[in-house]
Amino acid sequence: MNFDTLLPVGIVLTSLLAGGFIFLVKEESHVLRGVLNLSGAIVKLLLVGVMIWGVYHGHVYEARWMLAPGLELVLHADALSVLFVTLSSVLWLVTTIYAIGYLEESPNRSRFFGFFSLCVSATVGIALAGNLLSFVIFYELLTLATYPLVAHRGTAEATRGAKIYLAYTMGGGVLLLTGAIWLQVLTGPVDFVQGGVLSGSAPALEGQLIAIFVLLLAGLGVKSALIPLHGWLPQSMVAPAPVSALLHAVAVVKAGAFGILRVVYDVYGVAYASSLGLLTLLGILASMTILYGSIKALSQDGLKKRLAYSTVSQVSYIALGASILGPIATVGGMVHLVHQGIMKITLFFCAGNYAETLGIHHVSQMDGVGRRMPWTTLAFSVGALGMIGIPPIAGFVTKWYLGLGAVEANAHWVLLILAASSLLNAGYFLPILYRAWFRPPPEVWPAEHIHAGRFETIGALLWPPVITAAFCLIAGLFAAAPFSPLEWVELIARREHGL
Amino acid sequence: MDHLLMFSPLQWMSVSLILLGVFFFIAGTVGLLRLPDLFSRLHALTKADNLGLGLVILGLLPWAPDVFQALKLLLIWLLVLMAGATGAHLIAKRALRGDGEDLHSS
Amino acid sequence: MLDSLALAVTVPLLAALLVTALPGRVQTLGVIGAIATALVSLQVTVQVWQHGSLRSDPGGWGAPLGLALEADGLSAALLAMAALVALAISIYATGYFREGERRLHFWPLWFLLWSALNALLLAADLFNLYVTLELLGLTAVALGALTGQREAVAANLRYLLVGLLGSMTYLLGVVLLYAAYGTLDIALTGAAIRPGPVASAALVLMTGGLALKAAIFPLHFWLPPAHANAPAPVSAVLSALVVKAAFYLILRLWLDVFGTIVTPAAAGLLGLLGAAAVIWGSWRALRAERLKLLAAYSTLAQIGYLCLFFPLLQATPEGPARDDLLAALVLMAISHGFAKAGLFLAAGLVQHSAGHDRIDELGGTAQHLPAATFSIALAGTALIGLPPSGSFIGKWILMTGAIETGQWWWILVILIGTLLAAAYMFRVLSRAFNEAPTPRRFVTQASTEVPALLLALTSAVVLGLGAQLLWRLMGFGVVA
Amino acid sequence: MTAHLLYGGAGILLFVLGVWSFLVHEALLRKVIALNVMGSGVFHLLIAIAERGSLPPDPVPHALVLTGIVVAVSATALALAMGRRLEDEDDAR
Amino acid sequence: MTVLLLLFDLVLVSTLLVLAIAALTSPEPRRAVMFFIAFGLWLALVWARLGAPDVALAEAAIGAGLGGALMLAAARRAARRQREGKVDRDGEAT
Amino acid sequence: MNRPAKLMIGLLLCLFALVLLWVFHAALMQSPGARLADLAMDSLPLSGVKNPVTAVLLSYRAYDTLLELAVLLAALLGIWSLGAATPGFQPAGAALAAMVSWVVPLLILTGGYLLWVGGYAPGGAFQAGALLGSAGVLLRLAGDERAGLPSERAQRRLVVAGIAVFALVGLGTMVAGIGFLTYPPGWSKWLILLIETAATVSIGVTLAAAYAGGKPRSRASDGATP
Amino acid sequence: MAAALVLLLAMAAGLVRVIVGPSAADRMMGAQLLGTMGIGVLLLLAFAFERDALTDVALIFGLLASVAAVALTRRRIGQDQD
Repeated sequence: MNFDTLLPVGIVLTSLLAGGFIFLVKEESHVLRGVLNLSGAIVKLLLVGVMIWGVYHGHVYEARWMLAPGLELVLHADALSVLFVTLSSVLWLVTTIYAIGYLEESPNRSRFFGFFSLCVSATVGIALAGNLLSFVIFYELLTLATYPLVAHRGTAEATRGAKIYLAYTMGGGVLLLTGAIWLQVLTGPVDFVQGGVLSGSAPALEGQLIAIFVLLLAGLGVKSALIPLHGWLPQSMVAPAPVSALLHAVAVVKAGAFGILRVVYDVYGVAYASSLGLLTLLGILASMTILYGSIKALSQDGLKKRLAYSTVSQVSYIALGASILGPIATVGGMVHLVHQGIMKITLFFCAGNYAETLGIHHVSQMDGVGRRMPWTTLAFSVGALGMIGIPPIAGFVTKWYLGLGAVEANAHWVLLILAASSLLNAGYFLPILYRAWFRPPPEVWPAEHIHAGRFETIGALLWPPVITAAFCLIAGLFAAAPFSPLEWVELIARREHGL
Repeated sequence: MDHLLMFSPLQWMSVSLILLGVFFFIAGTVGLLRLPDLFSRLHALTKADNLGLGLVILGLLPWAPDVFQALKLLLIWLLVLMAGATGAHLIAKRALRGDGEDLHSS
Repeated sequence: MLDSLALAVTVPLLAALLVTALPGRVQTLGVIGAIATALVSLQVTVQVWQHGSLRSDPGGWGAPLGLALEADGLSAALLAMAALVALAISIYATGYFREGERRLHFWPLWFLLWSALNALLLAADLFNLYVTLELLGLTAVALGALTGQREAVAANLRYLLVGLLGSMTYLLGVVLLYAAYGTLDIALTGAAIRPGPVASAALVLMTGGLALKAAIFPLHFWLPPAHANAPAPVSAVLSALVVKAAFYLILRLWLDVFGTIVTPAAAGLLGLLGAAAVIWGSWRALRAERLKLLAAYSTLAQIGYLCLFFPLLQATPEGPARDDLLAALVLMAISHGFAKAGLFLAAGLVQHSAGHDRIDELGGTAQHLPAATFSIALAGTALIGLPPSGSFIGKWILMTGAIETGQWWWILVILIGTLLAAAYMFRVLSRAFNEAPTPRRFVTQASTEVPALLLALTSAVVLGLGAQLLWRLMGFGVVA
Repeated sequence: MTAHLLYGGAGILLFVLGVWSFLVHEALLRKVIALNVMGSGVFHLLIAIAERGSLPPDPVPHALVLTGIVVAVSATALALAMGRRLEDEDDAR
Repeated sequence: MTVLLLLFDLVLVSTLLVLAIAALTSPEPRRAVMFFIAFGLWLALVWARLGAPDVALAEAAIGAGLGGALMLAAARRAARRQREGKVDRDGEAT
Repeated sequence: MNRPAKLMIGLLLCLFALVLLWVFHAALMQSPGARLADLAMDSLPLSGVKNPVTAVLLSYRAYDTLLELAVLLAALLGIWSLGAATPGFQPAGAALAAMVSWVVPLLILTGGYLLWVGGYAPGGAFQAGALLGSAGVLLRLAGDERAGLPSERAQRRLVVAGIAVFALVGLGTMVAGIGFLTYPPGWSKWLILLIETAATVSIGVTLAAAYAGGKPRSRASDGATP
Repeated sequence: MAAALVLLLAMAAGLVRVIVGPSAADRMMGAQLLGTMGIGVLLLLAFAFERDALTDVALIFGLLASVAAVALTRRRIGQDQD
């Protein structure tokens, strides 16, 4: 037991312990709960900082725990995990602040924050999982921890949404489980190794390996909302805004997308997967999802629904990046893991602000909201423009690298997809911006909670989107700086492709 | 059955007693089967089986290995007599009351 | 020289005698007796852990003439589970049976049952097993009818009759074995047994009789009403331990007595029945209207999972793979024991608080009892087989075995069962989410809520993370 | 040999008759009688195999049967008491 | 002698079986119980013949004593319920 | 149950019976191996008793018997948990009373005799206990509601006495270092007799109490039980 | 002595006929007769096999013969008037 083994365990435990204690906190002890929440998040962030530094310098952090013969729980930090860990722990801190403000006065907060912390632990566990078994374990834990969050409000609608969410994720879970076990029977324990572990497999196994890939993809595709497995995502919009933010930007869909990256790069190996023809399958699915999500988003009037379909579409960029052979596309896909996260969380924070402050839930109610809430709307605009791919915001970097990668890999059809998708993105985001900035505000807002006498809204709600919007700008403007997401992803891509 | 011929007089006596007892048993059975009404059947039965058993026990007595065993045999007879009497008494009493609840149904 | 095996049986027996003879101090004696019993049982487990299998001969005559007590890894593991679960239930019972009369009846029967369980797990003699089975059956029935409600008495009467039918059938098998091999000792019979009509008939009779007691589909009909109508701590012990004990016996017989004569077809049949039980039990649990009925049907399904191991064990040659399967089977049984006990205890709290346990009307109730609800959730995790519960690992190895032996069709059963289990558990859990506020404190009555919570937590977390200890206890392969 | 087969066979027949009656009849008393007949069949079988070979007979099965009888009568008493409890409740209705 | 013994055994066994069948098939509860008691006694007789006097003692003591009395009590109740029409002839609740 | 189903069951069971008979025949044909009978007889001198069945019950397989007594206790406790005893019987008439006053002492006497004789001839604790129980039954039938038994408190102590003595003897021999229920040579006869005596009383009381069909009703003077 | 046994058995067979045959209190008497004859058979067996223990069995038969008869005819307090 030295520092190298304790660090990954500590990163998982910070939020787990915080969560455990929060359950026991009395409902009215706001301060204690807040302290627990924030100290957990900050300690975790510090530990992650140490880990980034270490991994950058080639340090290996690994903890192993034997469950049963052949079944090991492994926490292992490589560059890809660090990327996801960083994303989730930064956004956890921000979201926690936001949630504290958002849930003020509402009931059952200890329960909410308890599960919230568990959810982050599971996400971090997914990020740090060093083999397929560990991945599956944390992946299922994530399902368990998010269910109470989706159902949190307790209304009939919330219960129904949660039920649908559960049905999808459980179904996906058993497929993933089957695939993982099958693979383990064929090859022994499946550790994640950069470059993949299957490339030397016997030709006789190819058929089984393809079937396993399909199973794994089906399991992961549910959480990352690949069509036709995306049905739960719009339904779970009933959850409170911080939860939606978490589901869409940090935890659930990202866990699915991250899993796809793990399977393609670190289990099959991108070259071997390509030789089996699996990448084509993935690429087609991803492209269809991108277009389908965008088209559905066009016709949604509910703001959160529109954002949800946008998520369906955007997350598939990550899978799309993975499906194209070549380091540049890899960079494009992986960096979107981060970029989509910060952009989408900004958008959801803003949507939550509109709902909480003014009672706005629909796009059609957003006329003139920019004058009432300029900072929020500004943050929203940054996020939306980034999604469309306007430079210099983060989303542009993604699309640029995806496009370059496609050209490099001679997959020109991807360019078409990108172009069409960007057009559609513009089609559903620009009208919102137009309404918000250029239409006159109505006499009365639908349900104004915080009155005009006060500036915008309360600080805990305002600062998080502003900060994440700033991240979007910084990630785009300083993309080439050391330790920027792009720079880090290039490090990963070099290691994955053995360059 | 040539060993029968080697029996001593005592043996002959006990064999005959036992056979007589058995005969009374048979008579009791036949009586139970044949006699027309409950009370006469009761009568036949008790007499027959008490006497039958008595005779059998009497026939067996000479062969008892010790006095204790012999006493036991007699005790058994006594008990059967008593149980027979009480049982018959109870049945008769119950039947005489004729409430039909217990003994005549089915 | 203390004989820990004999102590594990006599200590609870003496406790039963004490609480029978001194009804005035039943509660104090009960707690002391429970702790003492748990300690002596765990002592056996510790000794097996240290020295491997233990054997002792009460009476000092030794096997064929006398009878023996034996503890190997398998029984030691189950013994430890029984000790911990029963201890938790005992503490819960101090809070649950508060009023005089029923408390007076509960404790003596409870200790007799515990004693029977320990005796059963340690028995190494076929006829001795019959006696322990009957002791277990009678005490279980009497405890199950303790509520005194009509349904409870009727259901448990049926349980009694069916149980007797089962044990008589079992006994007939024992008699046939004795007629042919002239011994009752398990190991000696196992060594002497030869394939033939006698062995096959004994196998069928004994397995059939025990299957009736273990509620293996389609002989399960008596279980749901009996388990659902008993008082909560009793339901817990019935589902978690009593049914498991009968199942343990089937396993024990198949491994140690009939090991050489079991055919793949027989094992496959048991697997098939298990599969039917998984699906039917889960389905009925999903349709159940009452929480405790749901839990009872879920027990059927869980027994079904355990049966699925038989065809795989049969098809796997001796070696690490078979050891893994066996350990996984035990792990699943133990996890389920803890989980089901926790679930029933929590259900008892909910029922006590609401005055009923109809699932559709539990809305506020489930939420007013956060600790109980949390226990249900944790137990649910283990029942569904989600990580990090012990049953997850068990299921993983089960599915591995199914793939390795090429019997992939069992996987479909497992997957469907898992999904159905998730459906019925979350059907209950979703009641915990409504707009009512939770109470201020997490735990409201420590003596009842903490045992439930600890049991559920053990099943859902501790057993999963500590699973390797089981391999060590059972003496399988050195863990690297 | 024939005698053992005769007595043992009787035991088996008793057992099967008991099973039959247990399955076919609903009333508690008849089920209890059926179970007792079943039990007697098994005990009878045990005693039949004990007598196999020369005298004296094997005492082990005899002891087993004694134990079995105690168990059977315990179970019978409990079952009948439970049945009575049910009937009392029905009568009280 | 052996022939006699065999005949003896045959009669013993067949009577036993007849009694068992009578106990199991008679619909009237008290009659069934009485047959059962007779069956128990006969069984004791058979076991005495088979050289198991210990067991015969126990069976006689239990069959005619506690067991018989318990069952007769139950049979009386069952008969009353049958008469009162609470159950039909097979004992199933109406 | 309808007629075809009954017929079906009957046919199946006939088949079952035939198979079992065949199996039994096969079992008899199979070489009986080392029978326990000879072993039991050879060990008889060591067991301290002369009746082999008693030796099996209280020495070779004493542990079985201990659990068997527990079964009996469990049944009684189960019956007690169901509620109060059934109402007693109408007082006996003269003839019955006379018979009972003869038979009950005889039953008890015979019980004692069987207990004593159990060491070297057929008989023993259980038979004796059954006779005591029958005496209780007879008393209850003759109108004594308590079946001649003492108060509930005393009953509770009496019914556990047998197992208690049994288990304590076992623990005693264990603590003495010889092993659970292993009688020291020379003591076995007396220890067995001690256990049997206690067991006889317990069995008798248990059976008689079980016949009452429920918890003993408190006599008017016993005060109120809830 | 075997002859006596056979005779007794013939009677026993007759008894079964009795028990199956008429219906009512005679069945009770039939049972009683059976008990008595059982005692006879036991005693003869004890003699034939030279096993004294069977006399004890017979003794118990005798002792308990009354119990069944009493149990059948007695009534509980509170039931119809005596």
